[in-house]
Amino acid sequence: MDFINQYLLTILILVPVIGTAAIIAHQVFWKDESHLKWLTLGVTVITFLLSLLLLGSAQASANGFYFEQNTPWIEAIGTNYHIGVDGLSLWLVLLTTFIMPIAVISTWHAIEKRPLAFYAFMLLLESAMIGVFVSLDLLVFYLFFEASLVPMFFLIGIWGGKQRIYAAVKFFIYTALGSLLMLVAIIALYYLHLQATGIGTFDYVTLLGSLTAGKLTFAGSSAYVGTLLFLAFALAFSIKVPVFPFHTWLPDAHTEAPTAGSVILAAILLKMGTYGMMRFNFTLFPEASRELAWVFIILAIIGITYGALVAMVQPDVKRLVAYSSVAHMGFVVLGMFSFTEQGMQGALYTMLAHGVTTGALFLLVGFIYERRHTREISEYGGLSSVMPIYSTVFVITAMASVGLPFLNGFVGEFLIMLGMWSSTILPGSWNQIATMAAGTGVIFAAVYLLWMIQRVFFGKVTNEKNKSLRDLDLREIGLMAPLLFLMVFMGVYPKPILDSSKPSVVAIQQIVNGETRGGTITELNTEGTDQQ
Amino acid sequence: MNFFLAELADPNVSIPLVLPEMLLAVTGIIVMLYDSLRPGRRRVTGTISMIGLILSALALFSLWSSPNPELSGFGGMIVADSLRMSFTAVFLLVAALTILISTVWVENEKVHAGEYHTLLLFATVGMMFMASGNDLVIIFLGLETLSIATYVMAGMRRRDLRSNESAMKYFILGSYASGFLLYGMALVYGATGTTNITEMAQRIGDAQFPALLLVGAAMLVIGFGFKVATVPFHVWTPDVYEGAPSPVTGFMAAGPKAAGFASFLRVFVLGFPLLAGVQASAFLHDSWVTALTVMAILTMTVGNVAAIVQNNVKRMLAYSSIAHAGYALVGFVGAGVAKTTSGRDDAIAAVAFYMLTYAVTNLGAFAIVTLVARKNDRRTDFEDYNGIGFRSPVLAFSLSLFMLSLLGLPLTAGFIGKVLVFRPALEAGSTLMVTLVVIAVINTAISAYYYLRLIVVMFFRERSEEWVEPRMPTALAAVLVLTIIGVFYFGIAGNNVIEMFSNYPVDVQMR
Amino acid sequence: MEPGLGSYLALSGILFSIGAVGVIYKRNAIGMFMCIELMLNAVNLSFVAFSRHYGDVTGQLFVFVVMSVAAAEAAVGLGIIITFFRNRLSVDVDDASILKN
Amino acid sequence: MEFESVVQTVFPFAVIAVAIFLAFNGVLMIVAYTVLAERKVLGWIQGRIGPNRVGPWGVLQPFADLLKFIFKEDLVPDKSTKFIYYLAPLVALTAALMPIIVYPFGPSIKADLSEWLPYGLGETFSHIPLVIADLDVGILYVLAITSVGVYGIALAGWSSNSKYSLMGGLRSSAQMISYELAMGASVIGVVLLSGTLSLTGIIDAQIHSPWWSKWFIVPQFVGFMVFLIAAFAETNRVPFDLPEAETELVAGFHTEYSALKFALFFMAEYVNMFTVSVMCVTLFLGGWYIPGLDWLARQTDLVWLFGAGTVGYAVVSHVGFLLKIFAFLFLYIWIRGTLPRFRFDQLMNFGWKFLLPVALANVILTVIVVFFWHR
Amino acid sequence: MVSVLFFILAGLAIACAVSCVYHKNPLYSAVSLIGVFISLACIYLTLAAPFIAIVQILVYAGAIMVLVVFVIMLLNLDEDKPLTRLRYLFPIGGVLGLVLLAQTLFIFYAVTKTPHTSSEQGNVVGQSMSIGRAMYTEYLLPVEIVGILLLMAIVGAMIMSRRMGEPNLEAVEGSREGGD
Repeated sequence: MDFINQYLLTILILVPVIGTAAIIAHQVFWKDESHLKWLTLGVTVITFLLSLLLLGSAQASANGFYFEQNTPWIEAIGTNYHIGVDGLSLWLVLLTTFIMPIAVISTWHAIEKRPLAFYAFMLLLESAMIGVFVSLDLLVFYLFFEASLVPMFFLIGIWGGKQRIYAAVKFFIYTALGSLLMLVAIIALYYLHLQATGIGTFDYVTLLGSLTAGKLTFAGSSAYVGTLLFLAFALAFSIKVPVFPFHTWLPDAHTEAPTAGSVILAAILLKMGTYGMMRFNFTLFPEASRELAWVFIILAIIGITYGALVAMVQPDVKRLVAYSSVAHMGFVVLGMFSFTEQGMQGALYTMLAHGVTTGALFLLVGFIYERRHTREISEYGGLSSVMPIYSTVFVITAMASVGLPFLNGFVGEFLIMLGMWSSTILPGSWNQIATMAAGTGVIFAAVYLLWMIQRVFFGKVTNEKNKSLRDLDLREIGLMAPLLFLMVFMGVYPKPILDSSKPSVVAIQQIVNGETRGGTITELNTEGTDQQ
Repeated sequence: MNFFLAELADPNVSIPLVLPEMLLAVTGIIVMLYDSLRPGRRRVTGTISMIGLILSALALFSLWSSPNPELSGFGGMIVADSLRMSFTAVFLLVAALTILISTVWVENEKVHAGEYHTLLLFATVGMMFMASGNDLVIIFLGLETLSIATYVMAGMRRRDLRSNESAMKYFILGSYASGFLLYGMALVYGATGTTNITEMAQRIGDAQFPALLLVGAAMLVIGFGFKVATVPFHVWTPDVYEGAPSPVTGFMAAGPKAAGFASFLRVFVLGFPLLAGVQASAFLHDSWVTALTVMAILTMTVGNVAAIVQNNVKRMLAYSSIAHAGYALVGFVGAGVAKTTSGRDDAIAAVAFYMLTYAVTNLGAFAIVTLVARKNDRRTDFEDYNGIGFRSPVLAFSLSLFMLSLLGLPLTAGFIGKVLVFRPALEAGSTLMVTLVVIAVINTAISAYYYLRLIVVMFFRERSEEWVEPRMPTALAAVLVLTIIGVFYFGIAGNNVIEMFSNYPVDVQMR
Repeated sequence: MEPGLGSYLALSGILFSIGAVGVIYKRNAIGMFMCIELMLNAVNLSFVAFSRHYGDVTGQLFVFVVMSVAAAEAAVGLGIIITFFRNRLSVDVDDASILKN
Repeated sequence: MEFESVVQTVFPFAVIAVAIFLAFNGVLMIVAYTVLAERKVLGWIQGRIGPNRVGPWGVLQPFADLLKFIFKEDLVPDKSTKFIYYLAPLVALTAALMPIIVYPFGPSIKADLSEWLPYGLGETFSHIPLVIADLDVGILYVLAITSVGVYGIALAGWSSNSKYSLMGGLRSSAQMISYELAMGASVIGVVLLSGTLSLTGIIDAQIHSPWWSKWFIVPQFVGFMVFLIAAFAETNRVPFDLPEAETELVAGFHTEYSALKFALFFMAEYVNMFTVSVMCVTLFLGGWYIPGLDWLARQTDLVWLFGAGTVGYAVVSHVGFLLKIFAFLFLYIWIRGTLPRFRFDQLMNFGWKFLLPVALANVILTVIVVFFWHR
Repeated sequence: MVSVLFFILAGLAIACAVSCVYHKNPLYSAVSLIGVFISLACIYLTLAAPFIAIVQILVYAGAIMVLVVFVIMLLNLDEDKPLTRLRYLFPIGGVLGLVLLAQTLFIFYAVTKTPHTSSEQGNVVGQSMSIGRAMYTEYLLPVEIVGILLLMAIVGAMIMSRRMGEPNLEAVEGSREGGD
């Protein structure tokens, strides 16, 4: 057990890779494609079970991270293989390992073409995503961040819809461009640290330590350097989130991706952006974050409104859900940039909730698509009478997405609004105005989802083809059950998650608000653990 | 009788210093003789060549690891520093891989293998001299040896008009460039009165005609720029690369380019350094750094943008090689602006490592291009790769891997290479350098488009015509295994190599 | 009275310019090749002038090397041109356009 | 400027100019009579009489020929490339004549002319070398100029716009290029032995050689043979006169040439013969050097007349020199009268696959011997 | 005296060079080029470099240009066709020429403005003995490399000019309309 505890994160990253090797070996030696999904499911479930160990007791290391591992990697570059989790990343890792088996099951009958490659890419993707959330070395983070692109690229490109090539390439290039600029910023940080302290490092914890200790500052004449670096990081993450003007890849990618791809994309990949902003932008460049917060708040509000408005006029269900993602991620960004405890907690919570809910929505869209091979809203109507279970599940999920109280969407959005309202980041009453502007987004969300539900599920069955549709089978219900459970559970009992993430979020919040100048992150994190 | 036999009997010779080059040259001659006695035995000549390369590599490593090395010999014409060692290792690797890749081609085209191997070995000798020469004479000779061999290699498919044309264009433009290079050398010699690079660097301060130094440096930039294919001296590259036989193209992109960089680096970074308190050197240094920065920016941008619109894979790879020359130039400029000797040496090692990663990746890609192209290099368009992804998964996934490495995705060799070459420029920290790196990065993103295109074509499109998977000969399989391992090894565990490249603690300047 | 170093260099430069421009204006490969030889000769003149100026044999040795190289280049280059001609019956560079430029 | 310095500057040039004039005319006279001799000798060999109408025994025949060439109608082919067509014969003859300036015709004469020549010119002419220019790189000079001679033929062949000329020109240039290599290689042995590239230096080296190798033909017999054969090819003489093979190519490169232009080619050919003979003699047969002459003079108390450095010595040596050359010229004619012609591929094969390897082997052998000899 | 000689030879060289570029007939160009080479050889003599002067004639005029003339004759080249394509090369060439000429002026100006005295040594380094000594002692390595280079060039030339069969017609038809 000690061994597992010590290397738990590495094991989590490696299990899917080993699984990939295993399924390739299996295919090479036995040439039986029907076993592949079982094997993959097995691997993802094992990963999920292993990841549950993260919740168990473990000693935080001196700098506040659990399950930390730090070994030199490429010394010539000065990078270390440094990984660890804290309250922020822990839940995102769990979300990842949780969504993966569900995504695999969702493909049970959908993937007929090249299953081996499909499952191999799925597993590689999982490994990369876990890597992103646990890396504490900037270069390693970048590495996983980029590595997650390739499997997704293939998933969209090979198994996607009609416009898949366009969507895949667009997805890749958008993300790559942003992240490459981040790479420049990362290397620049290395040298800034080298100049300031004589030690070049990519290590997040060390960098943060130097920053909080004041050894490395972006004040005064080098302030613009800090701003530039901030922007480089922020661009990479904004594209990933996506924040409003950089969002155009998202509808294409979501729409064209296979169901499992959309689920992963919406549930996990988007969170990389918000996670990265919170983890790196806020802590490494607090001044710049505060200075430029207004930009992101405005963009977030535009994103919320625009996402909702455009979602309203989408004729395609999947596209509609995709635009709803833009709106929801806008909320997350808004919450983060409120720089209040509630706002940031809410942002994290919304990230998790959105992962579950939107994942579920995409799954549901996938179910109907498998039956009818169309996603046009106009093709449907009156499904509630034909597919009662499906309709029920859909409506519940949609309500969760809208943010109905006692479902998971509500908690996060409420906290965000609260946080923004009480924020002081914008001058005067602009904070409240921003909150209200965001609030209209909630109303729009209700409008477009309800309108869609009304058109699809209620009324008479207008289309002959829909009359003979099967309702959900056992596998599908089994697939939705944990998601529904989580929606409700998270909606009524958010405390465990919020409690465990609080110290980390508070630490970040204090850094970004400049309250820890002179102190060290170490102290803060230990305080956090004590509270827990 | 007025002889000077006493001097002749004891000339200024240090054999161990040129042992790698010598062994390879002797191998070349053996191959040539064997081929003239028993023509057409490609396996034998290939084996002899490989043995020669391995022996040469052994000699190199013994030189590299010798405890108290001889630092220079032949009156300072040959040096043993990290620049020479690391680049020579790259050349040997390139030559060995090229021989393996060529087996298919040699068989298909009924080329005289012995002669081909001879030329390849001599070309490698030329490249090695370009890296080891610390004198303009040696560099020029090495360059010409290399060039002449490559002209012929480019035109070896003599019945094919594309190959003819490639050879002719390469010959004309290559010699044209040599002319400029030579003029530069003459002027630099005229300015300082020496052709030895170490002495040259020392004499910059009291050069008799400092003005000539500037003009000479400009001419040298043109000449070397041609050889490493930087914009605006790149015009020959696409045509030549497209027309030359695929294995030769791979070789040209990997070997001669690296060799060009080796000499280019030596002449500029070590030959025209920034000397404290010497105004002439400051002006010269500033000028060439600025010129190369501009050239790097142009090279990357033009290479990448032009690559996007290509419909031929070899042509695309040609433009990609131009772009990569641009990235390597970033490291070059970084070496130029390095503030410390160790920083400079690290930057040089970075460029060497970059060329190593590029060579491995590129040769891997060309191995597959050769295989797919079939006889006469017929199938080299993007269309010919349509939908072969799952029909020949090994080929397609390897090629995708190479494309991703060229793109510089993490975990591949290309990533570490890029990080290494961008670093020194960022270290300098000036606005110009940061701009340069940012442009390089944006270019990387642009390059994603055409690298991905090949993957898109292979995996995402359907094949309309029939596709017969080409038979994979053992030698080519070996190349693929080696290059794939190389791509991952350098990408994940390249630390040893990088340290080896930068850790030969010999500093020509400070001797 | 002897002409100074400058005059020799000027002559060398002028010849080099003529050669360099000639390569661009010439339309056939052999003409281009000849202009390149002209350039090399111009450079040789510079080398010899400098060699004389510094009283250093290096320059003349360089010239010797350049001449050897030029001979080697000529042998190979003319071989290439002949091959090209045999296949195409023209050495006009404008005809060399299978590879699009 | 003072008169004195003007004289000091101009007078040596004048002397050289006169010397050149004399040498050229001498050579041309020899050439003219070689032509006559050729016709006579060939006549005898073939049982004919040869020219005997103009002057006694046909002595004035060359001048008659010259007149004929001058007054003949000059035909220029219609589509020929005029400039080059006119240039070619000039190039051929110039290239043939130019080596004359480095020939050592005889030993240098010690003379005390200070009474005769004012302004210190006597000092300048205290040694009168019987060579116009004692170049440091004499052998290379001769080889270089000879190689330029190819142009005359090649250009003539090309510019005539006639396929016979073209073929003849091509063949001839190919042949000359091929055999130049063997020729150059065969000379290296001599250069190695003497350690200099200067022709006078080589003669000097032969003078100072041990008694058994007073002429380099002894240690360098192989080189001599190769040189001789290559010389025949270089001058396009039988049995290597393929470029002018009447049966195949009419008259080869000069098919379209007539009158004076033809005469120039004609002269060039014979001057070339003379040149290679001189080279042969200088390199392998001691040049003007007659072994034992100086020794004989000392033994017989005739040092004042025939000792080294005297005019008598020079005259005797020069005569010996001429005799050696005539012997070679006779050899040319003799061989022309007796041997048939090669086929073109035979000729090329012979040059590349036999003569060149032999010459190279000779060089390597000489290098080894010289190296160990001096150890 | 030498100065006058130099200017005559320089004028000749430049005139021949211009004519080499100007003439459309390759053989005229070749002949002009030979003129340049010979003028340069004479100029080398004025620079006290007799060895280089002779080698210049031997190698350039006697070997390389013979080869060129030979090839021109063998291929029986016609005059250049007038420019049809690539007209943009004219301005490029013009600009390049101007830049190079400006550079030449700059060099001339820089060298003549800088006070300098030529080394006394300059008059003897050109002797064949001095060059020979350098070649086999100090510069042994370059000379050896030249050997390798020439060997390789022989192999290369042999490969390129060996007898061969018909050209690959597929490539001709595939990418070219009409014949010559």
